Amino acid sequence: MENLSALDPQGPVADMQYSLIALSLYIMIFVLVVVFLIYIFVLIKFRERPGDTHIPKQVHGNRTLEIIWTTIPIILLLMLAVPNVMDTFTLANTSVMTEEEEEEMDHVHIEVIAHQFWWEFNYPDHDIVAGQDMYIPTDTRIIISLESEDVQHSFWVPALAGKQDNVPGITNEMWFEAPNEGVYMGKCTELCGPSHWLMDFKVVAVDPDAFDQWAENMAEPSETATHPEEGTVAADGREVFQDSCISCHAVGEDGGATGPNLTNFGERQVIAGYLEYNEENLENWLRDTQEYKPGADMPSYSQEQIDDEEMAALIEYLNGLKILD
Amino acid sequence: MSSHLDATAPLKGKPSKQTERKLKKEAKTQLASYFLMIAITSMAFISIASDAIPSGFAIPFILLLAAVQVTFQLYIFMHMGERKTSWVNIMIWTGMLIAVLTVGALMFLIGVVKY
Amino acid sequence: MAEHEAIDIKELPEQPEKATLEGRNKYLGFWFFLGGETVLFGSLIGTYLGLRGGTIDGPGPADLFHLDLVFIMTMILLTSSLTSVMAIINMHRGNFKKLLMWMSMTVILGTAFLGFEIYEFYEYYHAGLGFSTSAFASSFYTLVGTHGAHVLFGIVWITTLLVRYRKTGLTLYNAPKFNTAVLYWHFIDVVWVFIFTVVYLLGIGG
Amino acid sequence: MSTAQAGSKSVIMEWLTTVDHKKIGIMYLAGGAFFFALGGLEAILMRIQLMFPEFSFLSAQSFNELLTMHGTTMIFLAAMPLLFGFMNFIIPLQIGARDVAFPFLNALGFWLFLFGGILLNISWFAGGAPDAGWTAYVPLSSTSPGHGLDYYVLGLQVSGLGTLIGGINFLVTVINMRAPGMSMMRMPLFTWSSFVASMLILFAFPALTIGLLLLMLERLFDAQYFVVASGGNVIIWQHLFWIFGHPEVYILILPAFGIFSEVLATFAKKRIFGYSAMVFATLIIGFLGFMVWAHHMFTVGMGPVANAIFAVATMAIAVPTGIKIFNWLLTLWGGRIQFTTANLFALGFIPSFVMGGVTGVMLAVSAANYQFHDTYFVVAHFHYVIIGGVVFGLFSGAFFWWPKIFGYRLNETLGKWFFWLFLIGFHLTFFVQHFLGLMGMPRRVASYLSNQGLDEFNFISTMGAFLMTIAFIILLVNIFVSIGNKDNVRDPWDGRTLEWTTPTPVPEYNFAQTPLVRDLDAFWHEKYEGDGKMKASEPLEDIHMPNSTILPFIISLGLFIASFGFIYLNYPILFVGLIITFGAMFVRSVKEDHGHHIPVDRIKRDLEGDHHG
Ligand code: HEA
Ligand code: HEA
Ligand code: HEC
Ligand code: CUA
Ligand SMILES: [Cu+2]
Repeated sequence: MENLSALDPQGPVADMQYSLIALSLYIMIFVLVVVFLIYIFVLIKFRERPGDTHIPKQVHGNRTLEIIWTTIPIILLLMLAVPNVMDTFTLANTSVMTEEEEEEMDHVHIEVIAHQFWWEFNYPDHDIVAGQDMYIPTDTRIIISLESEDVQHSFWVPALAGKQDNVPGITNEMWFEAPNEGVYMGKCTELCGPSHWLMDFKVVAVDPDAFDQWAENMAEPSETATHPEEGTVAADGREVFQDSCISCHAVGEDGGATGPNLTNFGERQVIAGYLEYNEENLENWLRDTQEYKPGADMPSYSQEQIDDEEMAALIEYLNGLKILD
Repeated sequence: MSSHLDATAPLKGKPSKQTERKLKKEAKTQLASYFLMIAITSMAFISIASDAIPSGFAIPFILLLAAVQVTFQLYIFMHMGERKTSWVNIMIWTGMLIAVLTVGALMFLIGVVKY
Repeated sequence: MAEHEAIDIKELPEQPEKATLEGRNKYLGFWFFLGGETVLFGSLIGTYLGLRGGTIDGPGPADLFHLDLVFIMTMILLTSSLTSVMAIINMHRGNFKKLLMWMSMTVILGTAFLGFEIYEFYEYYHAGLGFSTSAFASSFYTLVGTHGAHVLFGIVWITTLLVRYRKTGLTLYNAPKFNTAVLYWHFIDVVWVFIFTVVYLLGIGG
Repeated sequence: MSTAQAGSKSVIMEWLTTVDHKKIGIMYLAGGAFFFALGGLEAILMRIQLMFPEFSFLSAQSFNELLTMHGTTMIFLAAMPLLFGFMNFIIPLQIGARDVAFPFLNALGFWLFLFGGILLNISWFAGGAPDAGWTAYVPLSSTSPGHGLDYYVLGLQVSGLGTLIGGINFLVTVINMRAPGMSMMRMPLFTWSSFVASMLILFAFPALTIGLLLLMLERLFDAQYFVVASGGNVIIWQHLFWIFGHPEVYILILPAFGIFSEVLATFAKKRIFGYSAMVFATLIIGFLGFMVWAHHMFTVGMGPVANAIFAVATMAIAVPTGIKIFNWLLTLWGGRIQFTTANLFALGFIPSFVMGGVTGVMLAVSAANYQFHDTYFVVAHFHYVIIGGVVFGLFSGAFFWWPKIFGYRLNETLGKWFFWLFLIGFHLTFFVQHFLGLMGMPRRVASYLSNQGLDEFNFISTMGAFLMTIAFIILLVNIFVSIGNKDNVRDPWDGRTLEWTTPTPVPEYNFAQTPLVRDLDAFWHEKYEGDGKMKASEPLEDIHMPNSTILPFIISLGLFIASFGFIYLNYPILFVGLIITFGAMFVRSVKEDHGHHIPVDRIKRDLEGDHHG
């Protein structure tokens, strides 16, 4: 089980939000306790007892009480509002200068482009396009800018940061940091069509050196993976890929951008954001894409289009698309 | 309220002398405010149409003129200043307030520029 | 409902439109409706202002608007407001004939306004501004068109009143109707003042 | 003038043509109850789908349609009409009026609501219901294939028009139709809060009208407001929707607050504590309700200044709401609290609603909202306030006013079973959803994956929903088995306000003589300070009442037909519909209708019957 819960924050932004949640929760519990105590007392003390027919005194009100229960909530709310306003500004500050240090921080800028129903991650400084898995270096400020290609989506990694929306026509920004290596679960939280619930992704935090290595390999993947040796099964698979898939999927330099970049597909933990990675699932996915993600922009491939042999070759090729090690 | 008052019967009779006087005065006020409005509109028109006036001045100026003119419409033409119109005033000004908020939000809070 | 007995009032009520409970209800209810209409037009104007930069390759405000035409339209509508005021003053005087006369003037002026507006749309259309040309185009036509639809409705409404009551004389029943129709007409004018300023003047000037 | 309406009409025609606020109220209640059951059924189907991870009871598409229709139905077609039912029936009685200000428009409002609701639901049979959520965010909604969203746009437009008309009607009724002595500050709190809710309707619905108009023009006539490539902007829709949408939730809760004020005061046998503070708080809530809409849009990218302002403004609403909560508690304090079913719901409301309210304040913390937004935490929040507030209010009001409205009393034992099962089921369903949200479950998901720790709570939640269903069925049973229970229906609870002075069933003209009001809680005042009878403010004489008319029905029917013309862009149908509507409006304005008089003899006969009966 990956890091998914906002209740188990794994980075400074999620921490900040968690402490606001905790602070507000304490205040709310205080309010609830006060209300419940009065409530229970009143119900027990003033309930009608058998045979009681007295007419209670018709009280009009009480100025002092009114003032008390107006001021105390105001104070409680101020206790909440002040830190909230400060944090709201902190979170919105996506410039990379920290005020104390007055020097540029280590940072990585990632453009997150949402599609029905997958995620594209561009690293403009590294000239990389990746899909589904977002690799980030630990202990580095990650500056995210968010866009959408079609409808509105929302980018949420509960354990690292809250969410911001991917709005068509508008660029939003956010930032976070991940001190610990690990894989963090991300989700789309804005209704975006029938497969909205499957629009998951992963944030993979690795140490900065590993990240640099990854970025380098992504930019220039090894020829052996992308162009398997003539005569191997994978080379046949590449042919199928070049025929049917390249118009939408890129491997290395070339290929379309309608679907996720598959340069490092062999290193995915899941297929299409959620299916456990194994050959059987991969075949199912390619055969019945529209069953697995209704409304996705990729057709299902029947036997006529890709027969079993070609399929096996294709899968072999896809499995080999690796850039690490 | 006398419930047998027949509302479909034509109203006979003249207004009281006092009302007559009032109406005469009112007709004058109305005419005057009409010409004032014509003048205001023309001023707004000129301040945009002529190149002599810098737009930094013209824009707030015409917005002000529009506000003045609307107030005239409401209080003179539409008699919103009469007695027993407090509910009318409450509702119209609340409507204006919400309309202004709406316009402001749709101009500034649509994500293009962040505030 | 046989006898149309004249009501035994020596003097005309000062405000026949508010002399009955029904009249007062109508008066208040109609004002509230106008309060709602304020928000309605606020939403449309806001939408227009939010989108007026969205002209893409199509023509924009400065390419299109003829201020002089719109100025004349504004004058016409202002004048029609005055004629409707005169109508009400004559209603208060008990002069039903003149009420009808001034109201007819209002209708004529309103129709002229509408004619100009249609001509204006026609011009813009031929200058390359279709309803779907750009977000600016859609929001412009929607805002000004909604106002135009209000004008049209006002014309039909007042005409109906004129035809219906051409012979009856002033009654406690129709006085509120004339009064609300005139309120409506003024309101259309108020809205136009904003449209004139915010759409046309600002469209050229800012 | 004719004194009676000619001929005896069939029962159906009587209901189709009625302009009596009481009959219209009953029709609103019936229509609202039907849609409540429908919306509840949709909820149950969703909950079954979410009972197990990766369950395939429903397709994702059907789920999206159900969730959209559930939200839309519950808000527009169930909760609001049910409240309108009570408002229609009770407000004129509470202010000592014979009728509402605009009986004709009142009927029109009802028929527009009903036809709009039917229109929306016809989408199920016409190729699929709307599927973009009740908030219908563009461009998902503007590009959604099929006609579902077209039904959404037109159905809501038609029924929204009805609501707006109803709102104006209530406003004028309250201002102009009060009995002598009933100053604004002597008005019962249900009337007050309904009055403020009507103000919110007046100013909130036009924004929705424009939003829907734009969406319709975009879908059907190729407008480009929301098309980015044409220079459009998608956030405009969200503002228009929420400028309407946020006040809408207070339109729902304020009348419910009013119901609780009546019920708690009646069953504590005490005057409401801090009456003027209650009125003032209601007004403030109404006002602030318009200043906070963007708290639904914290993550959309307005910028930190906007977020901070809207966050603080939102939190401020806790203060006047708190004032109300504490005033209710102090109303109970020192009282003699009777645990009738009506009061159980009112008492159940206090803790339940406060729990929902405080999570609302948590949501208003903008920086934390980045975590909460669009998760089940939000779903939990709003069901706590809506069910714990609005629905409890409706049930409380139903048990409270049932004898007056329907002439028989609901069974109390069944009522208590209903209450407890519903209360427990409700908390079971929604309490765990707070955790689901924070544990990473977004809202509007057709299912969830099995290895993410969300299984148990979802299962519990569904069990709670089943419990609510059982409770609801007990209510239905109660309604049928109690029909014979007709004793003591005139003033069964020792009521405080004017509605309890009328005979049951309430005569067409409500009050033979308009009462003279001498204090807040007018009836209670006469009972305990006077001789137990209202003073009359006028002599007994003929009573003028409006005539029945079929025109409201026909106007609405015309719009219903015209809507199909829009949806399928079929111009003949469109014109037929519009001609029917405008024709009927024309008839209405040309054919004068001055109502009729009920002769004083008949009123005297009624009065005698009442004394002997
Ligand atoms: C009846 C309906 C109703 C009511 C009354 C409320 C009441 C409130 N709501 Fe809620 N809300 C909804 C219905 C309602 N809401 C719905 C339907 C949605 C979701 C819409 C959608 O997206 O589909 C929503 C969503 C929603 C959001 C957006 C969440 C998101 O999408 O990210 C927010 C954020 O601020 C919010 C806040 C509040 C607040 C602050 C109140 C306040 O009014 C609550 C005030 C009450 C109290 C606080 C309790 C009593 C007070 C005291 C005892 C005094 C002391 C208290 C303190 C000092 C805290 N609501
Ligand atoms: C008045 C408003 C209202 C009410 C009363 C309810 C009541 C209920 N709601 Fe609803 N809900 C909303 C308004 C409301 N809801 C809104 C606005 C949304 C957001 C939609 C969106 O995201 O767009 C929502 C969303 C929503 C979701 C989230 C869907 C998602 O995001 O994926 C869920 C999930 O559990 C849910 C459940 C329930 C349940 C179990 C009830 C129960 O309380 C229902 C109780 C009713 C019954 C128990 C009646 C049952 C009746 C029968 C079963 C039929 C029997 C009939 C006969 C015998 C004639 N609702
Ligand atoms: C019309 C465009 C299109 C074509 C052609 C297409 N795909 Fe796709 N593909 C997509 C899209 C869009 C997605 C993302 C689906 C989703 O998750 O919503 C996708 C997803 C995938 C994934 C999962 C990616 C991941 O990162 O988990 C694989 C694997 C894949 N496609 C392989 C193929 C293969 C192999 C072919 C050819 C036989 C092919 N695709 C043809 C558009 C296309
Ligand atoms: Cu993308 Cu939901
Ligand atoms: Cu809200």
